[in-house]
Amino acid sequence: MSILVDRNTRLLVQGITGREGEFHTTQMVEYGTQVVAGVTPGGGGKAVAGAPVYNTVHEAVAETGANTSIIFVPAPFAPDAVYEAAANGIELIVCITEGIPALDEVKMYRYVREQGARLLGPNCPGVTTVGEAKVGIIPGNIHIPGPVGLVSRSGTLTYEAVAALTAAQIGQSTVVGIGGDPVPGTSFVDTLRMFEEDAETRGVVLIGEIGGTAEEEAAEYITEMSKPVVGFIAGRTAPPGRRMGHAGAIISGGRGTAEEKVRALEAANVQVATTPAEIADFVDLALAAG
Amino acid sequence: MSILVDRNTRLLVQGITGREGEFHTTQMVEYGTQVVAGVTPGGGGKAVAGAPVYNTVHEAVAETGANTSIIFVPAPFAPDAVYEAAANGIELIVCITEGIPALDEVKMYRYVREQGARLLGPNCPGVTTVGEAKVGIIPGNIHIPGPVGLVSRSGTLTYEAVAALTAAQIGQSTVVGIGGDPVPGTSFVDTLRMFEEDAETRGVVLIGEIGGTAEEEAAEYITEMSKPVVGFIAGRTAPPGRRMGHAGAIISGGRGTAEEKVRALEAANVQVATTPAEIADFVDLALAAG
Amino acid sequence: MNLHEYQARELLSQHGVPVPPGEVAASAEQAEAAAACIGGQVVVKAQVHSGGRGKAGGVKLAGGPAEAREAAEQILGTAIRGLPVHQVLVAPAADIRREIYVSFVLDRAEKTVSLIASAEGGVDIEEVAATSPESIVRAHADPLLGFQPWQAREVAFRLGLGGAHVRQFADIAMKLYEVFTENDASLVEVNPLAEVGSGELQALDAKVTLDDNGLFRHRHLAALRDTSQEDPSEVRAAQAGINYVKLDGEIGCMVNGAGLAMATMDMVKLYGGEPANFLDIGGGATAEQVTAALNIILSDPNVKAVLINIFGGIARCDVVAHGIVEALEHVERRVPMVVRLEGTNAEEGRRILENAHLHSAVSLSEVAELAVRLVTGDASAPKELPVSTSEA
Amino acid sequence: MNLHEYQARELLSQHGVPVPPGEVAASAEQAEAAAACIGGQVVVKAQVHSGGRGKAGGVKLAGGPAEAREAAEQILGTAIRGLPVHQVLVAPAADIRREIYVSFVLDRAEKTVSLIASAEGGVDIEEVAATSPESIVRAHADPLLGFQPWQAREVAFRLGLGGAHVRQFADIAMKLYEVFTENDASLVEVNPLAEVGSGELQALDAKVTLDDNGLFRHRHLAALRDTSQEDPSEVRAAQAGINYVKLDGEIGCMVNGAGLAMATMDMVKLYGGEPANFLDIGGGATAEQVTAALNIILSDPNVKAVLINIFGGIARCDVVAHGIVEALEHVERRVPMVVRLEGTNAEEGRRILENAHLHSAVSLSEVAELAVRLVTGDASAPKELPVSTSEA
Repeated sequence: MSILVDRNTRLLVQGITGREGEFHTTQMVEYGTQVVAGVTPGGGGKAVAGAPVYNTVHEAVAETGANTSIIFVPAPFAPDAVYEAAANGIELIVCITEGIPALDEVKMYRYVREQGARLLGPNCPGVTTVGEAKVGIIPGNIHIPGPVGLVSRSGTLTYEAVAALTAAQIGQSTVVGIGGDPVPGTSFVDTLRMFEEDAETRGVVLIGEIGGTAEEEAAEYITEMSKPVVGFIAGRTAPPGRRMGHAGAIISGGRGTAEEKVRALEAANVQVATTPAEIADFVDLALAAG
Repeated sequence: MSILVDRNTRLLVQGITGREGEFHTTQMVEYGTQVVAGVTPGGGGKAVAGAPVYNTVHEAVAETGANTSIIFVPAPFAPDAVYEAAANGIELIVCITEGIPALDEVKMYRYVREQGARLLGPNCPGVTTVGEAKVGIIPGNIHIPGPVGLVSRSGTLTYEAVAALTAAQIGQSTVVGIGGDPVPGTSFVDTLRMFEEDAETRGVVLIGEIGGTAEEEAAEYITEMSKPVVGFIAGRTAPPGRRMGHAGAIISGGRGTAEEKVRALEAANVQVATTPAEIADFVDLALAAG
Repeated sequence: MNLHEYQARELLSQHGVPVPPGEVAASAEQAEAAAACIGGQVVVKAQVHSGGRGKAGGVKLAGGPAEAREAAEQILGTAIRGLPVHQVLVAPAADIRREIYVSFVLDRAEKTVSLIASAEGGVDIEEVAATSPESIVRAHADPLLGFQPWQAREVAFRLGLGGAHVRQFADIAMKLYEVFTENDASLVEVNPLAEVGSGELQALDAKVTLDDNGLFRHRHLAALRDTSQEDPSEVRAAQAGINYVKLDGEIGCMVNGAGLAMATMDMVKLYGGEPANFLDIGGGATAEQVTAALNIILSDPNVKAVLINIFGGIARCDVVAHGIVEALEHVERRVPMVVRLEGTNAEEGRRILENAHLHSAVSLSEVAELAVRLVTGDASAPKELPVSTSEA
Repeated sequence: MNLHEYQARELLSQHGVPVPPGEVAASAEQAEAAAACIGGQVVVKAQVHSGGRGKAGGVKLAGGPAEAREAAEQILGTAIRGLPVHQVLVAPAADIRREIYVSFVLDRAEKTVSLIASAEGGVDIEEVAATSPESIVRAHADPLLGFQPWQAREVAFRLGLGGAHVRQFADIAMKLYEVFTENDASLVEVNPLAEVGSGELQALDAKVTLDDNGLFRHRHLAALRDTSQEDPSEVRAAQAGINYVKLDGEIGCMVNGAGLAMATMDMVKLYGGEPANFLDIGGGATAEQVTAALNIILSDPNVKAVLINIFGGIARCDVVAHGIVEALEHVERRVPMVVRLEGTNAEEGRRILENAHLHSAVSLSEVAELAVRLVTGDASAPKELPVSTSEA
C-alpha cells in the first residue's frame, strides 16, 4: 500500500559520508526509515547513523539486500552513482543532486528504464510515505498520515503544500517530489498512475509550475482517473523569457504559461487553487464529494 | 511456415543502384522474391529490376509496405543504413556488407533489438526459403525444397553444404547464413530456436567454424531441441594464432578449436560430418530415424 | 549562458560548419578596416544577447568601408532591448538564394536532443510554428546512437533540397549536432542556413545557448561569458550561487527553492503588491549567501520592503536565521522586513530571530499580506502582529 | 593490425595514461645514447610483433650506457619467433612493488567491450586464466553509456587495491577504454600495470591491436603498420585485398570465402595432402585478384600443385575463369593445377576454361583428391579425369 516506498524499503545512501548525506541519513533514520547501508568509495568499514558503509553498491546490496537508493553525490559524479545503482539491481533510485547536465539526464533516463528500475529526480526532494519511510529531504514533521497523495515538480513548494494540508487536518499517503529538471526520471503521469492504483490514496494534489508541458500531459491522463485531483501552479506572475531559477521554469515562445496549464487542468476537471491554503479547501470538498 | 522470409516478404533493397545491389536485385527477382522497393539517397524516381527507387526508407515503407530489407551499402555507411531500416519499422534486416568495424556492430546489435527488429549479418550471405523467397546472395539454383533447415556462419561453405544436400536429393526448408563477424545480429541459437518451432523443418544442419564460442552455445541449446541436428566444423587443420580471413576465425589461447566444438556438439547428440558429402549421409540417417 | 553571434560562428567553424568570413569590431575604425579587408558590400551586425536585432536597427547594410564605419558608429554604444552594444560583426553581404532554418534543442517531451528545421528560414521560427506548423520538420537523436546521417538526409529531402544540397545539409546537420553534444549546449541554431550565390549552403547567423549545468566540463566556454549583457545584480547573484531575476515591483523577495519563490511572488501579487524580484537562495543556504542575497535585493532602489520566506529541507532555518541577523549588521540600506521560517530547525530559527528582536510570520499568506501592507503604507499595522522591521 | 610496444606506449601516453619515459633505438649507438639520457639502470626491449620476448632473449637489463649498447647489439638484427628485430625500446628499469594485468577486449559473448583484470600481473594472462581463474575480474561496457567510473572502481576494489590506488587505477582504466573506442581497437592491454617505487601506478608494457575494419577511420594509425613483421607474401596479398596465410604444405589453395577455404584445406588434409596456405580471394573476385592470388601462391617455393575452388555467390565463376586464363599467361612459375567452379555463372565459367583447354572438377572431394594425387606424384592420373595442368 502507498507508493514507491514503505516499511519494507531497505535504503542505501550513496554519498553517505558527505555533509548532506550524513545529515539527511540521520533525519531519515529518525523518521523510521530502514537505512540499511551507505556507499562511499574508499569509505568501506565506517558507519553512519548505524548504517554500515561499503565501497561499492554491489557489496552493499549483497550484504544488506538494499532495494532503494538515495543519491547525495555532487553533480559531476551523480550520473555515475545512478548507473551504479541501476546496474546492481536497485529498484528505485532517488537522486537529490541538482546541477546535473541535461545531456547526462538524457542517458540516465534511458539507462535506468532499460535496467527495469525507476529514477526519481534528479534535483528533487525525494519521497515520503507518511509514517512509514522518508527517502529524501522533505522535513518529516510536517506530515500527518491520511488519504491524499501529493506530487510536485518543486522542492520547498511541496513542503508548503503539505504543511497547508496538515494545517487543515488532511493527512497524506505518499508525498512525491519529481524534481524540476528538464528530463526527470519519473513524470507527473507516472506518479498519478501509481496513485490511481494505490488503495491508500483517495485523492491527489498536483503541484506544477510554469515551463515545459508536464502539467498538460498530466491533465490528459487525469481525464482517465477515477480519483479527484486538485492542482496548484506556481509562476502566474512570472514574466516571459526569464528563467526562474534552476527549475527549468521559463515561459518561451508563448508556451508553458500558468494560464495554459490551469486551462488544461481545469478542462480535465481539476480544481486549481490560487493559494496553498486553498489547496486544502479544494481537497476537503473533493474528498467529501467522492 | 519456414523461417525469416517467405512468399509474403516485401523486400526493400538498400543500396539498390550500386553494382552489387543491382546485380543481386535482379537475381532475387528472378528467384521470385517480391522486391517492392529500393533506396538510394538521391536516386529517388529511378527503378531497378522493376522496383521503384526512393530517397529514404521512410518513403519506401510508406509507399510499398516493405517489411524486410537487404543492405548492399559499403561498410562506412552500412550501419547508418541498418539504423534507418530499424527506425522505420523494417522487421528483418539482412546486412550483406563486410568490413564493418566491430564497435559499430556492438551498437547495431543493441539498437536493432531495441527497435524490436531482427538483424541477420553483417557479413553474411543472407537467407533463402526454398521456392519462396531469396533475400541474399546464395545462388538460387543450388536448392531443392524439402524438410531440412540449414544455418551457417560461413558464406560459400553454406553453398557447398546446400549443394551436397541437393546432390543427395535432400531438400531444404530455409537456408540461413548468420555471418562470421564478431557480433552477428542473429546467432546460431536464435536460428535453431526458429527451426525448432517451424512446422516445415524436420531436421537442421549447422555449419560452424573455428573461433569464438558460438558452436558451444548452440550445442547447449540443441540438448533442448526435439529435432535432429547434423554438424560440420571448418578449420580442423587451421594452425593456432593465425586469423583465417575475415571470418574472425582464430584459435587463440587454446580456445575456439575445431576439436572443442566437435566435442561440444557430439555431447549434444549432434553427428558431426568431416566432409560436405557426409553431411548429406548423416541427415539421411537422422531423418530416417526421426 | 548565451554566446554572442561571433563566438557561436567561431565554435561552428571549429567543427567544420561553413561560415562566411567575418570580423568583430569594437570601434568604428575597426569596422571600417574590417570592411576594407572583406571588400564589397558588407553587413554590420550588433553583437548583443537579444533577438530582433534587425527590427531594432542593430543590423545595417554598408556599400563599403566608409558606410561600414558610419553603420558601426550608429550601432556601437546604443542599447538593444536594454542591452548595451559593445561590438559589431562585419561580414560580407551574401547573395542569398534560399533561407533554411535549422537548430538542435534539448527536447523535454522526447527526452533527447532534437533537430528542428524549416524551409522557411530567415524569419522568427516561433512565427513559422504559429502560422505554418506543417513546414516544420523534426528528428530526434537516439541516445544510444546520437543523431545519424540518415536522419539528416531525410530532413533534407523533406525540406525539398536536392542534388548536392542533400549531402551538404546532412554534413552541416551532423556537425551542428556535434557542436551541441561536445559543448553541452541547450540550443544550437542557424538561421538562416542560406544557399548563397555559389550554390553552397552557409551558416549566415548562429545562436548558441549553453547548459549552465554543463559548464564545469567546458572552462574555456565559461570564459566567454559577457556579463555586460546581464543585469549587474544578477551577475553578482550568480557569483554567489544565487538565482536572481530582477523585476519591476517594490517588494524584494528572498525564498529558498524556485517553485516556492514563484508561489511567493504570486501571493504578493494576489495581495495587491508587486514583487521586485525572483530570488532563490538555493539548497544549503549559508549565512554568507543570506547576506549576499539581502544586499542584492537592497541594491534595487525600487525595493521598499523585503519578504523572506524559507521552508527548510536541506536549508536549515537556524542557519538562515543566523544569516539574517548577521546580514542586518552589514546591509547597505535598511527597509522594513517580514520573515517566515518553516521546516527543518524552524523553531530554533525563530528563537534566534526572537533573541535578535525579530519576529516571524507563521504562514505564506500572512507574510505576503504583511509585506504588501508595509509597502502600501499601512503604518498602523497593529503592534501585536509579528512584524519585524529593521528600520531604524 | 598490431602496434609495436613503443607505438602503443605513445598512444596510451597521448590519452594520459602514465607511461615511464623511453626511447626507441634502431642502432646500438642510439641505444647507448638513450641509456645515457635516461640514466641509471635501463631495460632494453626488442620491438617485435610477438609475445614471449623475455624467454626468447629479447629483453635485457643494462646497468648503464655501455651495457645498453651491448644489449642492443645482441638483440638488434636477430629474429624472435621468426620476426626480425629492427628496433629496441630503452626504458628505465622500474622498482616494481606490485604487478597488475588490465586489458580491454572486444567481447563476442557479451557483445560489447569488456575489461579483464587480474592482481596477478606480469605473467601470461592465459596461464592465469588456466591456473587461477578466480583471480580474474571482468566488467562489461554498456553500449549506451560506455565504460563507467564506478565499474573501474569496483574492479580496483576487487583487485585488492586501496587508498589512492583505487582512484589511480580507475583513472587509468577509463583512459584505456578511451584508447580502445577512439581508435577502433580490438585489444588494449597493459601488462604489467605496476606499482613502482614512488607508489604510483605505471603502464610498463603495452599492447594494442587495432580492428582492421576500423582503420579507414584512422589513417594515421594505418600508417604505423610495420610490414617487416609480416610475411612479405601476406603483405602483398593484403594490398590486393586478399586474405592469405602462409602454411607449410605443398598444395596451394585459392578459394572464395574463409569458411570454404578452411573446409578445402581440411579436405586436402583428409586425402593425405598438406595445404601450403589459406587463401580467400574475397567477395567480388576480379581477374586482377585471381592473377595476384595465383602469383602469391606460386611465390611459395614449396607449392607443387594449385587447387582452385570457387563457389560463386557474389563472385561470378565466369569472371574467375577469365581471371585464371589470363593469369596463366602472366604467372611466374608453372605447376599442375586443378580447378572446381560451382554456383553463379558456373557453366559459363567452365566453358571459358574448356575453351582455354582447362577442365574442371565437379566436387570439392574430387578436386581435393586430384590435388593430392598431383603432389604425391601419381603421374598416371587417367587422362579422362578433368585435370587441367598448366605445366608445360
